[in-house]
Amino acid sequence: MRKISWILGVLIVGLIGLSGCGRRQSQTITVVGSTALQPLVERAASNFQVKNSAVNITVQGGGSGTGLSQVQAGAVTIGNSDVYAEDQDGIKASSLIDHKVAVVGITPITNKEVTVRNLSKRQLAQIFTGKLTNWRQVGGKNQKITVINRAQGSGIRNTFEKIVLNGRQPVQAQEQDSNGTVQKIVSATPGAISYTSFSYVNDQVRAVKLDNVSPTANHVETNAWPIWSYEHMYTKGKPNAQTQAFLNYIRSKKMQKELITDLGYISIHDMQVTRNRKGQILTDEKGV
Amino acid sequence: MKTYNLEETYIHKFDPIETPLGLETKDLQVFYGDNHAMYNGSLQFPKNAITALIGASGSGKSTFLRSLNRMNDDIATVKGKILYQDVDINASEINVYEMRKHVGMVFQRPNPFAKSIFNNIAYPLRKAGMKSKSQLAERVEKSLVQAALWDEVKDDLNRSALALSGGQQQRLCIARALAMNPDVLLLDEPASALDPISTGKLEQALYDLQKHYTIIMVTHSMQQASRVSDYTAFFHMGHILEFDRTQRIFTRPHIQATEDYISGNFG
Amino acid sequence: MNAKIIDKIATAIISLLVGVVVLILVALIGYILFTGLPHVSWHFLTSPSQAFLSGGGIGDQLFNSFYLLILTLLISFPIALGAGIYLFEYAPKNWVTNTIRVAIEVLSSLPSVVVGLFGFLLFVVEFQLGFSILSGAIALTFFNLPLLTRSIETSLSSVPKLQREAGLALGFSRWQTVLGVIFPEALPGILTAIILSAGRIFGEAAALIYTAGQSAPVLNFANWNPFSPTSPLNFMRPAETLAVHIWKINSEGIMPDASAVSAGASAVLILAVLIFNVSARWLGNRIYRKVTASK
Amino acid sequence: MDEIKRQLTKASKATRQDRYGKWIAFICTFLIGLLVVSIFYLVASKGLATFFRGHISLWDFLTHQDWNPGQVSKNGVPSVGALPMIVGSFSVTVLSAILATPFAISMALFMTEIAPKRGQRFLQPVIELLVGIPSVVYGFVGLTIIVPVIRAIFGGTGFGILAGTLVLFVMVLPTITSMYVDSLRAVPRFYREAALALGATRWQSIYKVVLRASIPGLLTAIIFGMARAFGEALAVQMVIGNASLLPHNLISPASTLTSVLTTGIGNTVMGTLPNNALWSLALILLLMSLGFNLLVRLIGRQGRFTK
Repeated sequence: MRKISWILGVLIVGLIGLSGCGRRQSQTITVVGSTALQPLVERAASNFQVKNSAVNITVQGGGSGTGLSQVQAGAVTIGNSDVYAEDQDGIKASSLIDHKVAVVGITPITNKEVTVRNLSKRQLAQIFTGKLTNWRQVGGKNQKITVINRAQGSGIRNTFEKIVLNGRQPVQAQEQDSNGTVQKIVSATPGAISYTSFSYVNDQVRAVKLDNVSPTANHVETNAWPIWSYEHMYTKGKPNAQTQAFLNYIRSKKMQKELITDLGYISIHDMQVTRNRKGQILTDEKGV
Repeated sequence: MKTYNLEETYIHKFDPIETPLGLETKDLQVFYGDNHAMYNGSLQFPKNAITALIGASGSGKSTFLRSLNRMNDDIATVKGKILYQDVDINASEINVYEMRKHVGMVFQRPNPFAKSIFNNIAYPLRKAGMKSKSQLAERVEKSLVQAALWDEVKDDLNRSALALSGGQQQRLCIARALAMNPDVLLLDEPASALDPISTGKLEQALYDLQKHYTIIMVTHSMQQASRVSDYTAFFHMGHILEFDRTQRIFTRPHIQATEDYISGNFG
Repeated sequence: MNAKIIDKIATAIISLLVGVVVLILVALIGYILFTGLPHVSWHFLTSPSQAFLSGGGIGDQLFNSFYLLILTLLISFPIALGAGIYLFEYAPKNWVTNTIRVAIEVLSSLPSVVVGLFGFLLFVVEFQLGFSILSGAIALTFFNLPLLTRSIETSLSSVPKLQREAGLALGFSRWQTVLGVIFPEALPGILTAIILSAGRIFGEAAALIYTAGQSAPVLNFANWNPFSPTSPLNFMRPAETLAVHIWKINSEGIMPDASAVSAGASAVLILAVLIFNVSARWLGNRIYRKVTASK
Repeated sequence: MDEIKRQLTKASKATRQDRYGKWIAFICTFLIGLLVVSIFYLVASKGLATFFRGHISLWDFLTHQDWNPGQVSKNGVPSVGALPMIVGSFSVTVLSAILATPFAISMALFMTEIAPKRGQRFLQPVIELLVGIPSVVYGFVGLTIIVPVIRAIFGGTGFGILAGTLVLFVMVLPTITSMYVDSLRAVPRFYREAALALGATRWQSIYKVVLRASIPGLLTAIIFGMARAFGEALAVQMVIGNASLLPHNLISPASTLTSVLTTGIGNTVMGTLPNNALWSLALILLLMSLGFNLLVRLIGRQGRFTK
């Protein structure tokens, strides 16, 4: 009995040591952060590694906050984030370099039984600040509005509050972190309203028009649909050659076309406007 | 319960030259925390004879017995001397595990290991360093024969010991203890859980064993004590009141308390 | 009232409550299997997952789940056994021991995300193990130890005291008595403890997100060199388990067949737990029979 | 004499084994102790930073109802009121333990006393299976079945403490049952036989002897069950509504310490107040769990005296 456990112990320790050595020989890029951005980067990484077999890329989630704090601490190579580093408490944005890799559109969604198809931006804001509490008040049937908000500090909520609420305090409501859960809860709860990225709109929920503009990629590209945000990949200081190559690969026209549209993101090359952190639209400048 | 003068005792003393001793205790005292459970335990156990310890429940006889191979170490404080071949085995520097190979013990309820009959005996032997298969088989057979169990189990030694009857299990436990070749064998009411037939077989086995072993047994049954033992000690409220030849104890005890106990007038 | 009638009523109530539980369980497991099994196919079980296309499988995740389980048990069982033995046999009965017991119980109420973050800060970042199966196994070990230790201690102490005395009286050391006499008899209880903790390992997601990671590099099952990053045996590679995969699909999955993959994966997970439990019990019983010679 | 004395005093394989064994066992326990201490240290150091470095008053933390650590409120400090979560965690944990205990006792008695063979063969695997179902699946089943049913019966949204309790009930049941089964098995056979021999019915023997003898085991089982309920996040989060509102009844959306913690931890940056506030929740959770533990032990001790 004891002998077996000794042997096992030695074996495990030995293997850790050996594989530790083995690991350090190849170039490793660790990417951590936003779960929304993860599938894209993961897919790009596996494509990239086919051509560059010397590079080993690990892509993990953990949330934007984790991504930013770990890249700042130097524990990972790239931090994925849905929010600007400047907007995140406790991050010294000056030490980080922002690489915008995609644009994501955000749309309000309601339960399918809700008859309201269109909301004005003002109405939407009033619903989320708790001023309007019944669908009748916005032309629907007599039904209580159940607001499902997103997690505090999440990128999507930051964007939504900045653009729709203009800094007003939202009503205390249910909060959910993930797009998938929100989608499920909205589809299961009568009178529910929430918001998700475009790619999570399916036949279980209904996307609502805003001031008669429908949530499509084309409308985002011209800023006709105003609720959208950038997806960021941050590096601490200038990235090394391999990392830069990987970032370039993600931002390349071919990659953006292939993967980003598949994933429901909007390519940064298709955007006809750019927007700065404060929300000002800059139409003249193209690219990032 | 009648009160007896606990100071009034009769403890027979042997001359060790004339009667070789298997074990001797000097002033053995046992404490469970603050509770003084055993007072003046000084007894001599003649070699190759059976000594019975009798007394009512709670008289301290089991406590005394369990102290002899230090099974009480974890739960009680034992003071005094236990002399085995002139070595005090109650001393702190004694290797209790080694000592217990010399002073074996069998308990009130049969407690065979959940292993086969063969392994019940062979496993401790192996652990004690006996490796040769033939030697093991030989020792298993010898001890089963000594415990008068061999004829009953010789055909299925690989059966689980738990499938045996209570009496067989108890004899197996004795065989297991004997296999370690102890000099002294302590038995704690070995027959209390057994039926009369099994008890008879057990007593027969003990009778044969006493030629080679110093046996000390606790028993509830005065008939058993008188049938099997050569010497008897009477315990009462943590005191040993009387110790002498069994024959003497059961015919002309020195102490009133003993007399009352064996005649059933007790309490 | 008549004692016999009370006896009948009590038995009836107990049976009723058991019936309710069984009904819930059968409905629950039935629901999962019923919605999931139609999506399970050989292709589903063996092919790698897809992030945003339909037709993805769960082959790598299934393997990772089992691999992580085995690795975790290899680390946590000896520690839990040692600690269980200490608490059972050697620990002095005083306030220190009681404090340890309370601490272990309180530890088991930590949310798994906290355990995960602890593992992340300590092992992934500080000890540079990276996102790896090993980090995940260590985090799950933390998570597992309290329950496993307590269950082992309980199983050991449920073996009659007489057995312990039998061993000691034969000149065994206490260690020998515990390992050679008490442990084999406590085996069925310990096995249950292992199976239960295996269930939690299979089902755990939050503790693994920060340690073993939630993405799975595609494995090459022809490569059995434990140092190669695509080798299934490498335990320094990040690995997504089945439960993490289910969590990921449900929270951020955007493949068109997300709900089908999730349902199928849940059904497979239940079956995997079942297969593991049955085989562990079979193996355990064989060992138990072998050491106890009972038929 | 010298020979025998030497033999009896020298160290043997057994003593060495015992010494090594004790050390090995002690090191294992020490490892667990070290683990406990370091996790507690991590949680405490981060959790206390809210009060020492973030200058949030502990009293406000425990009694205020607004949870918005990311933004500065009117009075100049972020609102960090954990009362709704404390109430939520407390309610779901206690309610699910109360609900699960009679079922767990019945299951365990059925498996050990009433129909050991059948019960063992059938119920044991079922219990073990239940443990292996991931939280997400529990949450999803709760969302699609329990929440609509509650909404249909009681109105409201269906999200709330009741839904959380029902989901947790199923999740803690296997833990309590299997641990209690172990302690019932540890009650010596002859206790029951003695009771039955005195002419007691099976129920009398169970009630008067077996249940009483196994009370400490039951309490340990309940503690571990509650611990599971405390620590569970993903499933509860989906059905309780996860709104940091003080629940006024069982069917209004509420939240637990764990659900808020799990939702927020990835979106905050370590070392900042919003992050530390979440660790404070974990600290509260540990302290509550400790409190429960001690309370249950106290009850257990009293129960033993009245026996």
